[in-house]
Amino acid sequence: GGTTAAGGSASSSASSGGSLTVFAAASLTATFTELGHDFEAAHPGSKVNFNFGGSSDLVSQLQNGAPADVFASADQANMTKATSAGLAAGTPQIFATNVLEIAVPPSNPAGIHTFQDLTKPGVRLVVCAQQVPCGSATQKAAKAAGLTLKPVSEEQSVTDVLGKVISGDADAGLVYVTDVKGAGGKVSGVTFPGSSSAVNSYPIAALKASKNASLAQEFVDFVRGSQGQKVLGDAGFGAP
Amino acid sequence: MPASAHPERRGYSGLPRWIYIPATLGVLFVLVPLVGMLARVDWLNFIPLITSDSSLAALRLSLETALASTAACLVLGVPMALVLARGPVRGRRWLRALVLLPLVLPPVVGGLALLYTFGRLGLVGRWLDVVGVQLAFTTLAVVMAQTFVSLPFLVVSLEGALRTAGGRYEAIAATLGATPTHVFWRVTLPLVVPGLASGLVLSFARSLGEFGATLTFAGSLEGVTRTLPLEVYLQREVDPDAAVALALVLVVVAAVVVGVAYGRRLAGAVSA
Amino acid sequence: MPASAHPERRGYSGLPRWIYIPATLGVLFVLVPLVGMLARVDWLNFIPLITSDSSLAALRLSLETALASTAACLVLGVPMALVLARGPVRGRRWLRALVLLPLVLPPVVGGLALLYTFGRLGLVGRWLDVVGVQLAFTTLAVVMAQTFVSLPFLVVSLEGALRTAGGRYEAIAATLGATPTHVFWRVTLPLVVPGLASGLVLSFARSLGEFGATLTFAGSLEGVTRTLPLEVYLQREVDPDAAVALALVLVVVAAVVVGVAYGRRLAGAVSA
Amino acid sequence: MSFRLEAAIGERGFDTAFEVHDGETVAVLGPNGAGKSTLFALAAGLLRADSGRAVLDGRILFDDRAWVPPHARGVALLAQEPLLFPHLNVVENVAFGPRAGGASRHDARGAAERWLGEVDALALADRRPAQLSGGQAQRVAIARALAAVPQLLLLDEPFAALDVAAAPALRRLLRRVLAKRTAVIITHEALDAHMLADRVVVLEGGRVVEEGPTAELLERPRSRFAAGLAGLNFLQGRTTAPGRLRVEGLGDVFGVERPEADAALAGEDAVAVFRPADVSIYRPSEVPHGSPRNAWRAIVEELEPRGPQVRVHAATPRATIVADLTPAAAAELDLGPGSAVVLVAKAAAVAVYSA
Amino acid sequence: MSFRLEAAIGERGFDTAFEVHDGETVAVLGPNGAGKSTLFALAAGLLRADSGRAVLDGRILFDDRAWVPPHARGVALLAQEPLLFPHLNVVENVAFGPRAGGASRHDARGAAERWLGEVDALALADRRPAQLSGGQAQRVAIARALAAVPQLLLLDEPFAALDVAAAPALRRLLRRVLAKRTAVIITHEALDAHMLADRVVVLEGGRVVEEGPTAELLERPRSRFAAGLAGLNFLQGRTTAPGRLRVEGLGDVFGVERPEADAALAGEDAVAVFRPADVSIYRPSEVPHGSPRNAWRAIVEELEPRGPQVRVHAATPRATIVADLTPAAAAELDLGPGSAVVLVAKAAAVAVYSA
Ligand SMILES: Nc1ncnc2c1ncn2[C@@H]1O[C@H](COP(=O)(O)OP(=O)(O)OP(=O)(O)O)[C@@H](O)[C@H]1O
Ligand SMILES: Nc1ncnc2c1ncn2[C@@H]1O[C@H](COP(=O)(O)OP(=O)(O)OP(=O)(O)O)[C@@H](O)[C@H]1O
Ligand SMILES: [Mg+2]
Ligand SMILES: [Mg+2]
Repeated sequence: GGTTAAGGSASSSASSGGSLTVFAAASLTATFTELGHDFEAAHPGSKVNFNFGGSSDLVSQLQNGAPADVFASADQANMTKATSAGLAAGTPQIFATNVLEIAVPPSNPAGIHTFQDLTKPGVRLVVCAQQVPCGSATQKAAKAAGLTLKPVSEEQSVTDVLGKVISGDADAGLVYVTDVKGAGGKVSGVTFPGSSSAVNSYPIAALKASKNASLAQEFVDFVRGSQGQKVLGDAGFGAP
Repeated sequence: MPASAHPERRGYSGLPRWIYIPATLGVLFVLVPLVGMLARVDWLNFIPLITSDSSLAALRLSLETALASTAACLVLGVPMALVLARGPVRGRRWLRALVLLPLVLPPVVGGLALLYTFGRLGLVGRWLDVVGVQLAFTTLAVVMAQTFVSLPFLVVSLEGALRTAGGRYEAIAATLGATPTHVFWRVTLPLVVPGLASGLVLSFARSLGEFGATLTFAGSLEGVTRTLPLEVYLQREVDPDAAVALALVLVVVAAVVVGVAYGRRLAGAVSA
Repeated sequence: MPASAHPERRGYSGLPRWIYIPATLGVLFVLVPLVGMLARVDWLNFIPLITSDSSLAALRLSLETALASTAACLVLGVPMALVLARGPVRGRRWLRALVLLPLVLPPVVGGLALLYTFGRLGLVGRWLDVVGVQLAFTTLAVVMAQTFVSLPFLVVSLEGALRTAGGRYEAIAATLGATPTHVFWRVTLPLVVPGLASGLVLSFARSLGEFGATLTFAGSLEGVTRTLPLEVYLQREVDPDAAVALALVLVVVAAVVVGVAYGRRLAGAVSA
Repeated sequence: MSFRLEAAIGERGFDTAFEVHDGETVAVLGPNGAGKSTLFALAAGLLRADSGRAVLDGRILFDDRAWVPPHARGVALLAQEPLLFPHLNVVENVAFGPRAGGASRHDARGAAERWLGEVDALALADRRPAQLSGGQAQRVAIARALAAVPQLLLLDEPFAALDVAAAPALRRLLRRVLAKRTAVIITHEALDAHMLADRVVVLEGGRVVEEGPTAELLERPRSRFAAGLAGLNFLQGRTTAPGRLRVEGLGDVFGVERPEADAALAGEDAVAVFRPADVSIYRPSEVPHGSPRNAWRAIVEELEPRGPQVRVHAATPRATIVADLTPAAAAELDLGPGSAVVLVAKAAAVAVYSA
Repeated sequence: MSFRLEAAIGERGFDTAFEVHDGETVAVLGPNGAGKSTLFALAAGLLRADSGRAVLDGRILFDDRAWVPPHARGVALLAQEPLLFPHLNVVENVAFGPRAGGASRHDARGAAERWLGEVDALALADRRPAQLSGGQAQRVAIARALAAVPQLLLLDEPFAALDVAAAPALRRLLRRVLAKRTAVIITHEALDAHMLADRVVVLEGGRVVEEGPTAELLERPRSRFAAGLAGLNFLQGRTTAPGRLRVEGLGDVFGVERPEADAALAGEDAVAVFRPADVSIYRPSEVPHGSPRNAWRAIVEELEPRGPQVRVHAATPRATIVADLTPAAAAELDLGPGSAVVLVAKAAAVAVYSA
């Protein structure tokens, strides 16, 4: 029965008129899950299924024929891959932005208060690797501040950075504002002025392969609409 | 050997005493992190999470797919192990090396390989697509991904057991008129039950914990392809401690399934 | 049994013919995706990538840490397997269940568990911190993470082999005056060479492919903690096909290491 | 170096007290499943008794509290199967004991080669056990057990699988070697007991049923098993007069008291023992009369060729008695299964003594 | 159901042609490592020959091109070790053959119980092989081989490990069963050959050195091995006159030609064979004169107690000759290793025939 399960969820959506498959970056898990419920409430009879994963994973899957209606990426590079592969219907649109913040353990053992403090000797700093969006943002911020960071680890994702700070093994980490917010009291954030020089944008697009193009577009609009923006804003995301 | 495969209760088991030192260290090395995890979990807060619909759906899916892929490993892996251990010598080393490859492949890459092969545009997938069969992003894809990563575990550990067991009983059975098929079912399989049990436990566990290949090849759709490890991964985006609590559920369930199957039935088959 | 552990070239090996059908299917299931991968790789473009400094550093680190953690598995795992297979019966089932747990733990959660334990604020780590030892972000942490996930593979497969081999030769050796330690080195270990080889191959492979626990516990810094699987993951963010090419390097290197060690030396020790 | 063991294992119905004196060689005989190998496993420490104790040369090997592990007992065991270590070649197998005892590699090899020479297996030194024939493996196993130089040597059917040339040679070797050692040997052959053992212990159903100096026990067996081993006919009954035995179903059996044996008092349990060669067979119509003799009606069960003779098994109401005849005599009598015959044994050939 | 095999395996120095006629039982004898088990493995299909062929009842089992797998040969093998399936209990072990042959569960169990009864092991039916003694396991293995009802039955030392009561009973059972079957039996005991075999084949070093009807071969052995098996002294030489043999180192040996044996022509290779009981021993100073007799100077090597007799091994310049004496005679002569003696054998007791 497995063959029809997912294929069916996409193909049957046209006939039932209510089912959507949204491919979204893993960092959007919390917000999009909430948005999904809201969307279903606003569109009775509709059902939103999410496939969360790394943005690059999702693009690979789409390129290999994954049945999906909407793609929300955590960065523009991956969305560009999707558009150049001709997967998107229309131009992708930015629905949220995010800026970096320094995350430190609540006790702030290394006494980090400015961006400069990150380069103090003995500070165990953890950042994202440059290959991932938060890493390239980190590089931009460091460049803007004219500093060379000496991290003890260049992590694969913000979640990994955050994990090291929460566990106390890192004295500081560079993550997004939303991540600090999402971590509750487990870390404290230290904002720095240069963060605005490296803004990360989140694009979203309905997909060509969608069997339910109108509902897909409605979802895109919903995310970019006021209700969507409120949820995203509450989580700490900036407006597009 | 098999005659006394299970050490007799009253018999002699001469373990050097010092062996308990590294053994205890090893057990502690495994145990302490688990305790460390347990210590971090605030159960009261997490019980709702653990019993949420999505968690239960993921757990169910995990158990079902892990059982299915263990069955697939059994069906494909036992013959592979037999051919490796006893088949014609020519090319055995190459065959073994091939079978080991998925073992070292980072799971995500394994998932990509499956996607390149069974995806809609893949080597095999494009032909399947023609007849209307799509594998990727279905529950079947989860089973395939799990089987792909788990199969070598069964094959390698069973091959070791088969070689240790040797083929003398099979030869005697043949002289009693038993066809190779009869020998296979009535002699070979029962004799390697401990090795087979090990292999099945390994592949069940590997399937249950499988994450990377599943995510890449099957995606992460609730109720269809989002197994518990994927749920844990997503949960970690939200709250790492909650993810740990969820993972513990996986661990407990696995321990129960494995403990019951391995401890009683399989191991008992020989010692009884 | 061991007397004829290795099927004689001229001897009888009665495999049912139909067994080649599932065996072939199994081999194809493993092989075709690998071919699918190979077909995707544009070698000319990727040779510079594969021979880049960061790739080579990652490869070196991977091999070193995988060997180190395999050694750690050997030192801790062989005693654990022995105690499980032959030790006092009481509590054996619980011990076995415990040892199996890391097997089902999604690797990332395993990494978290290690972090919670050996991290600066962890159960053990806070005491280590007092004496100035910090494990996180060191190569040692990589080895620990790999050992944590690989250890059960060695233990489980070796335990199966030990049970299949039984303890009769050990008993005879003891009556000839050999202390348990002498018996361990001169009888038990040589007798389970095939099972030990399987176990080592499994844990080496698992270590080599290890990603989640390493990333979570040890971090990812070129030359220190970024093993090849981590490098593959990063590469994937940029170009999945390049990541596949890099993963193939891992696979080839692993096949060579394993093929040489397993095919010749270890398996040969018994058949020769 | 005396050895004493008392032990019981309920599960196997084993309950035996057993003793070997310093320098003595004891043969343990008994039917299959009597508990002979169990006795050895207990002495060697491969099995734990439910209760009991064993003492070797003043050292307690086990009792209710203590338990000395096998390697520290100074007891070497040649098991019923050769169990050569499959991963070592022949000479390494034999050198295992000396090496374990702390000998240098060179000395151990020297000792191994010496013992291999003794069992005529030096030519096999470099082979793997898998490349040996059954008898070759058995010889190597004997060499391995002897090379261990234990305080107490236990040999479980050492001559099994040996050919007719090797067995006598090894018997002579053991005779030489065991003369200086304290040893126990399990065997199914009276000849082994005769040649090697000072004393014989007969086990049956986990218990000692008979024991004594070898020659005495095999000449005057008091159990059916020992009589069978010595190749003698055996009848049990009660004495009615000196040299006379009432056997149920056969009536009075006439024999002679052996002067050196214990005289049986009237009414006592006693046995009558006689050789198959001393039994003659007649047609029922042709039974001769004369000197005191026993004559029993019987039905021939079976004829067995035995080298130059024929062995006739004949069933009396009480027991099967065997008689050895020349083939000519058997042919003349026209014997076959079912023939009714009379068995005659001269009283002078029947030994009667108390059981 | 005749069977014929010719095969060579270079690695084992095996090169033998072998035949069994329909319904015949052949005993294969030979020293350890002679190739007896190898012969069986070839016939059963557990080993491949370098070259050769085997035919059973007109069917080719193997030749240069064809190769029938073991299960399709109709050849059952009782191996030298019992090798009971450890995961099956005793009755399931014995039922294995019938089940494999397609019998219903019920029928197979019935057959198994019948055969277990025949070998007196029915009481063990529910045990696991690990819970059996050596002899019990051997009996079950015999039952398992017999229950398979093959066209050709191969028994490798079936009586090893059996006790003195069980061995004769099983010998009689096999005598009954084999009378109707085509079978080959490997043994180290002349008695087995006498009782069970129509014909004897002696293997040595992978080759057939002697073969013939059992009684004839064991009474007039032509190989040292067969003579040893029959318990006879054996000298090889060349005839110089009828009944006279020149043996290097011993000079002329006087004997008699057996009327039924092949007369040896002068100058031909021939053998002299005589029983140990027919050899007397004298002090060198006391050698009697009289009827035609042989007298050889010799040095005593060893004395062996053999039940009621003493066996003396004495080395002549040519060969070791054994003599059986009463203990009294041995004591009177004051024999011990190293004693110089003269061995005397009456010519009438020495059989001379062509080799
Ligand atoms: N592992 C076991 N578990 C339970 N019972 C056993 C076990 N091994 C042997 N027995 C039983 O214990 C009894 C004594 O066995 P043991 O091996 O000592 O006999 P044995 O005198 O050596 O006989 P044999 O002459 O056949 O070798 C037998 O009845 C046997 O079936
Ligand atoms: N697997 C093997 N590889 C090489 N040589 C072997 C192998 N097995 C046996 N041999 C050799 O082949 C010869 C014949 O062995 P086989 O087992 O046939 O002797 P056998 O006549 O059965 O002796 P026994 O009376 O001791 O059982 C021996 O020299 C033996 O060492
Ligand atoms: Mg025994
Ligand atoms: Mg043999």
